[in-house]
Amino acid sequence: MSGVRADLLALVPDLGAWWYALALAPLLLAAAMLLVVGQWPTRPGHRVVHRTSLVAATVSAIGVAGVAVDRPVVEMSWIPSLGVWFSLRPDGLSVPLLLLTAVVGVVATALHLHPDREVRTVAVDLEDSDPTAPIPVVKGIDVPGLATYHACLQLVLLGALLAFLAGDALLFFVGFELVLVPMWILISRYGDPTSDRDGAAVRFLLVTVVGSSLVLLGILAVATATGSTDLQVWAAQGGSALGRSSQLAVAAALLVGFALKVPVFPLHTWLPWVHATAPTAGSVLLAAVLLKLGTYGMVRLVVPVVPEGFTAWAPLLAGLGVTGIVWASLVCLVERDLKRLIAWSSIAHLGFVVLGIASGTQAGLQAALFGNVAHGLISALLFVVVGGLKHRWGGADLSHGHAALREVTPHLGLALVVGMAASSGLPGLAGFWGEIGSVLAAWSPSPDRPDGWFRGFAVVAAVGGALAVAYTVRVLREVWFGERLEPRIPDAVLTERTALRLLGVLVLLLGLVPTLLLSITAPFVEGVLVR
Amino acid sequence: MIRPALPYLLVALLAGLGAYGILARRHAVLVLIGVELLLGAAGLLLVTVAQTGAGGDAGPAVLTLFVITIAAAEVVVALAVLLALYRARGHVDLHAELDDRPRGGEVGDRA
Amino acid sequence: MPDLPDLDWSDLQLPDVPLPDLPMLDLWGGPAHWAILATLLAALAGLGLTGRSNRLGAWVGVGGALTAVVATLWQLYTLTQIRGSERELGTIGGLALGELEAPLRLLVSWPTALVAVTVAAVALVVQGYARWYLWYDPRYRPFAATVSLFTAAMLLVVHSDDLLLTLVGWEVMGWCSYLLIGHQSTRSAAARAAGKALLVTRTADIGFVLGIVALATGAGTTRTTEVVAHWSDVGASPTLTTALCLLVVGVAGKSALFPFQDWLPDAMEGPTPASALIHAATMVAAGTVVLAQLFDLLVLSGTARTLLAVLACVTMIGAAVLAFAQADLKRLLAWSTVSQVALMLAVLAAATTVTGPDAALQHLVAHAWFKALLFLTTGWLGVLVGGTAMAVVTSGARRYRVLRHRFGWGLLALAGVPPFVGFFSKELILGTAEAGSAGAGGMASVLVLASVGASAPLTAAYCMRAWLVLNRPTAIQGHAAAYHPGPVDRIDDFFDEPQIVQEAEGVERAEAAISSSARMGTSFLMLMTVLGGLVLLLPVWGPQVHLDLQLTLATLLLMAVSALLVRLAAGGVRTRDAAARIPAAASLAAERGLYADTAYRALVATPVLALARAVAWFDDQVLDAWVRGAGVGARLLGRVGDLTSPRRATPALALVLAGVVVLAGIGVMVP
Amino acid sequence: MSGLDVLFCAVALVTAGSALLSVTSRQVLHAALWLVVTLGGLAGCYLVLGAELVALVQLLVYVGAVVVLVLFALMLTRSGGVPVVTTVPQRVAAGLVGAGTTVVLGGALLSAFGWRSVPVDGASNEQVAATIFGTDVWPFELLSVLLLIALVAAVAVARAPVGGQDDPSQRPDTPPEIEAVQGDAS
Repeated sequence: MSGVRADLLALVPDLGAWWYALALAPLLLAAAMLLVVGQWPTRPGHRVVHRTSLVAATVSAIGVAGVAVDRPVVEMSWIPSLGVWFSLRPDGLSVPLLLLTAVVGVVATALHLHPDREVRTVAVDLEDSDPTAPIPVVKGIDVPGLATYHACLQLVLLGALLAFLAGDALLFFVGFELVLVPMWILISRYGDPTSDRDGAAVRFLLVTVVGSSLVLLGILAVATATGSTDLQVWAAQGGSALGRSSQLAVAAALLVGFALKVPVFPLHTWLPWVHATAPTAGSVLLAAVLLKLGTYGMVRLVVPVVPEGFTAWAPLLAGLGVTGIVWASLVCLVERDLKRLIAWSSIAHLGFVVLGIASGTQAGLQAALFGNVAHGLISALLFVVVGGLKHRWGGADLSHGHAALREVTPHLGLALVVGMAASSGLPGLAGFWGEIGSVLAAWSPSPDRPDGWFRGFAVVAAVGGALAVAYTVRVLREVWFGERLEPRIPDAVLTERTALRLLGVLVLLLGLVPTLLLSITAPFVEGVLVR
Repeated sequence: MIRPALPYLLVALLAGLGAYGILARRHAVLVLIGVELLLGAAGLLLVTVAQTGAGGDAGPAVLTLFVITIAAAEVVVALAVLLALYRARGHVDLHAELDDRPRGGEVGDRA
Repeated sequence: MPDLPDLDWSDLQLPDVPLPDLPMLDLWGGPAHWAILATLLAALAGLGLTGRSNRLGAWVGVGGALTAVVATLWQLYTLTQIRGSERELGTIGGLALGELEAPLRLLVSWPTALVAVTVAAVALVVQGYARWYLWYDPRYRPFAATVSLFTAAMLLVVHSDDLLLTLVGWEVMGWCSYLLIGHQSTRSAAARAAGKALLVTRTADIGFVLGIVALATGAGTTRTTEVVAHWSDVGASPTLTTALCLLVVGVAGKSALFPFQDWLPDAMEGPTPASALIHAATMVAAGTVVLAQLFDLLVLSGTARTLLAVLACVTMIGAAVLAFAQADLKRLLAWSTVSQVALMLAVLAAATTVTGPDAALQHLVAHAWFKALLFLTTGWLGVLVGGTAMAVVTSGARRYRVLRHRFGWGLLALAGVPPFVGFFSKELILGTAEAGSAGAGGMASVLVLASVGASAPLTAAYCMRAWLVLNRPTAIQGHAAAYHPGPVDRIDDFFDEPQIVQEAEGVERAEAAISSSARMGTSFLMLMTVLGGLVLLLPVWGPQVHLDLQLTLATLLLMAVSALLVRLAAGGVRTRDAAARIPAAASLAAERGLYADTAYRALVATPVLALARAVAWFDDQVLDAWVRGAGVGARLLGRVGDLTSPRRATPALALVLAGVVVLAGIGVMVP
Repeated sequence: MSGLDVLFCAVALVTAGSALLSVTSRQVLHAALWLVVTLGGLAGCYLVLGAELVALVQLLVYVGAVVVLVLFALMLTRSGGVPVVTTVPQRVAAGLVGAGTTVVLGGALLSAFGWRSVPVDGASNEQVAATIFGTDVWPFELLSVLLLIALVAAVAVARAPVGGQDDPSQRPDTPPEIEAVQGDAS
């Protein structure tokens, strides 16, 4: 793999730190421009806004790809009195997530924002439903506030990239927080008007703010103990600057903070609300990027920094993770709202990730990092499908009669099948390796973990895997199978098809050749766990 | 030779009286008088420092001049606001109810 | 009975034939790679690249299967050129999992290579057949692609030398079966059967996954040969027993052993080519392949063997009995598959290190030939007469002479009558079980021997029943001929688009006509039910068994008696259906699989759903409370502050200033 | 105790006493006038401390301008009807806060500077002038701008229509008390 990287390095131009400018500046510029333009009395047309945003995201994605290959390091003194550096330092842990953010960012900006529309009353059963006229093909139209919407998307991407790139704890936190407000605007202003979008937005804000204040607390504690905010320094010291009890406290604060973001059972209740409300692109970004900030934070700020504290909490964390798997999968069996259902399945998948992290072995961490990226792609795919369906159906309630997807919208149907199969851990698609790796790691955790407990967790996780298939079967049977053709809905439009293909190919690629990703993360994992 | 403690005591006294004046008065202009006393205390503090502890540095004295000037500007604006207030309300009583909305019930009603 | 001498199997085996030296081509990868990749790529291309052209889809599907056949045949030849007759291959490179080695390698040996050829050949026949069978199906292309994927997965399992790769193929097959069974997705019965198949097998797979995980982590590697070596060194241990029992549970799910048996007959909702593929060579047989790979561990654990033997024997006998009572020819064949697969697994439970597991694989190969033949022929008949219920297919083999031999040979092979392939494999099984019960096999072997002995006449009985019904003389001989004059039509231009043939022949004729390649495929299978015996006699199969001729004769005798009894029972019935003698209640229960479906629902589905509702309620009402509580609490606090805060300026200012003074005081006091 | 100290004590007593009266007097006009005395006393303090320039400016700006403004404001707002002092609890609270301020400030200053005598060595007027027109010339100029702005703003604020709306038809109804007052005036 290093050979491949060398080859790639020879291919890309040697821009050094300018890659960062390419990756970050378009987002910042586009956001500022759209925010300004959105306030003008004569608003620009939706095409201009959409294309500007898409171009910015694409250019940024190219920049991110360059960063991923070239991996330049930037170190600038930022707040000298506090010893805080503006340092960007991508490594094996962050590169996959950076690429994920870039890809998902392009997808999210490409999707059209659907205007608020009246809810169509869908008859409960076939007799009452008049054959309705086909809904016009879903295309972007002039939605009020479109420019602000795209600016928010750009800001979310910018914040996420910054957090993943940061080599300094404070910079990480800045990125972590930067995402918050634009996301809140996306939910509260552009969310589904038929649901309680203020409530969902407040939930999101409340939970993430509580989480990030705990994270800030932990960061400050470690920073005062070590006298530095450099993550490399933190990892190198490995918690030697803190005593056992303070390690426990710091680990608890950080873990709870990140667990709220991930989310880990029992702090997960906000996610289904938010997902059910957020616009499609918001859901995509939330699932694929924002939740990753939580797991990334765990791996970056907890595992290497306060190893002793993490070891002490690991069994509890793993237990909560597997409880979340089974819990969320069970709820999926009875959930009526398709979008909420997908959100629940996200919780289950992140349970596997948390289990892998908690196992404390290389295999577990590798599986967790793999599962992290895989979940990002899969949930993005699923939310593109389900968001489109929700718009077409006028609601995501499964109890209304819908036309069978396989009959009326083969493209969306196929994407749904692929997404659900991947999410239920079908080998050959990306979801499998993370899940099986986590179970493998949980069965033989690192020697300082109670292995009896962890074996129990592995069994529960395996049961959760079977439950995932159960709800997959349920979903496919309710929306994919069947013979109903009415009410007819239009199939995926070009942007959706392209986005679905892109994500589908990536899911398949990671599933068939998992070594691509594992070899990127392997050096980092070795560095963390082998001392 | 002078004991700086004396001006400092006067500073503390003036500041306390100013605070009392701000809090104990209802008439807005009288409240403003309390504010003037506080400003006077600040000026005296600066001058004392300038004359006894600054080692001949002109900075504190200049600062006092600035404070006096700014205070004058402030008084002008404040009195204008008072006039506007008077015209809107008919009185300048600071002890009156702030507004006559019904209490409670409209803050944070959203769940 | 005179005392007959035992016969050594090796005496019957064919001599080594010197093969000509073919040039070994220096190509990328090994034949196993090509076989797996060709089918995999055919699947991907079939889904993504064929556009709207059925013809292209058919070429891709058939081409993939054909490449796989050629590659596996070439692999057979290369094995003769390799010392030790084993060949190792890498795949995508090892997974970087730190402490755990996961090299993801393939291993080819003689038995697996032969199984691979069988799988590829059956897949090829099925692909050709499906092109005809689903001629008018708008979803032919996804079907062909799924069949390709299915084949790739099975080939992967067969060749795998890595537990993870085995699991990959294993799960992919489960999903492919889901898609194939649910192919006619507009029918709710198909949707239900598909979901049931996936759920039941995946539930059992919990055991499979955990078993694999336990074995792999214990050995520190996922490579099968090293896992086997590690645990063989360790010897019998509780962990090993647990892991193997879990594996057996997983295998029981995929191979439809009791108590997971009920998904397989329901899977008849899928199109016939899919049934043929699932039953003959792929999914249900995968368990046999996996356990054969782990055979050296299985013999170490008496508990796991006994568990496997009990499950297999119950299933073997029960399924054979149920097969006899089915009112649908396809369901009869399905239950017979359940019984036959249980037979394969029973051998694995009965075998010892002396005999080795090869008898199971030999039966797998034999079963693949005749079961594929029977299914495809039944599907053919189904198209001709419009259904596969017993009442509909009555006299089918008489009305369509072309089917007569196909059915006849297939049923004879299934019953195990010499010289058909089923006879040889069944003899091997008997021999293995006997050797086990006489040797170190213990209880499990005795149980298996008894069950195999009992199942042979039962198998003969339902084969006889089916044959009697199919071969009933028609009341009016000319009736069928009037409806479908002459022998069955043939479509020679196989890859023509349907519309052309329709115009030429008319829709009815076109539907009834079979394509030459489908016909050729079944002919090939028919041939193999006879010649397959020769495959089983190849000198490459593993350790030897002795044949007890007395046992053989006794079995044959029992079979003859039971067949005779069935003939007698069928005597007075108009349709010549011996099962008509069974009481209606029993017959109904048998058709419903002894209400196993109801039991699944009552024992698993209902409690799980109830639990799910409880969980959802608890989540909404209790866990979410802290979020809601935060909102309510903040509002209450705000209201309290609102009430207590002064509504006048001066007191408020007093509070503020007092606060400032206090703060300043603190600042002064604490320097 | 030096002579300067005695002098300062005298001036300080006058200042403090008048300050006390200015915050306690019940007559609004008296309070304003006592403020004049206080500010004048402060100017005296500055003189005693040797800061002649500051003392002059204090006299000019405060006693000359600010107090006049205050008096005008008092007249314009017709203080007659408004009670001057608050309730007793409020006054007690105010007294506590005031005392607290004095204690904290006085304690802090005394503990910082002690009771010893020091020579008076402030900057000379030349130095002050050099600083104002040299080093700090830009802030000084800015101050003049600030004063200008304050002047204009005061006019704008004082003349702005009630409720801050320009359109007379949009104004809320005039409160009855104001009408009464205006009627009184006319």
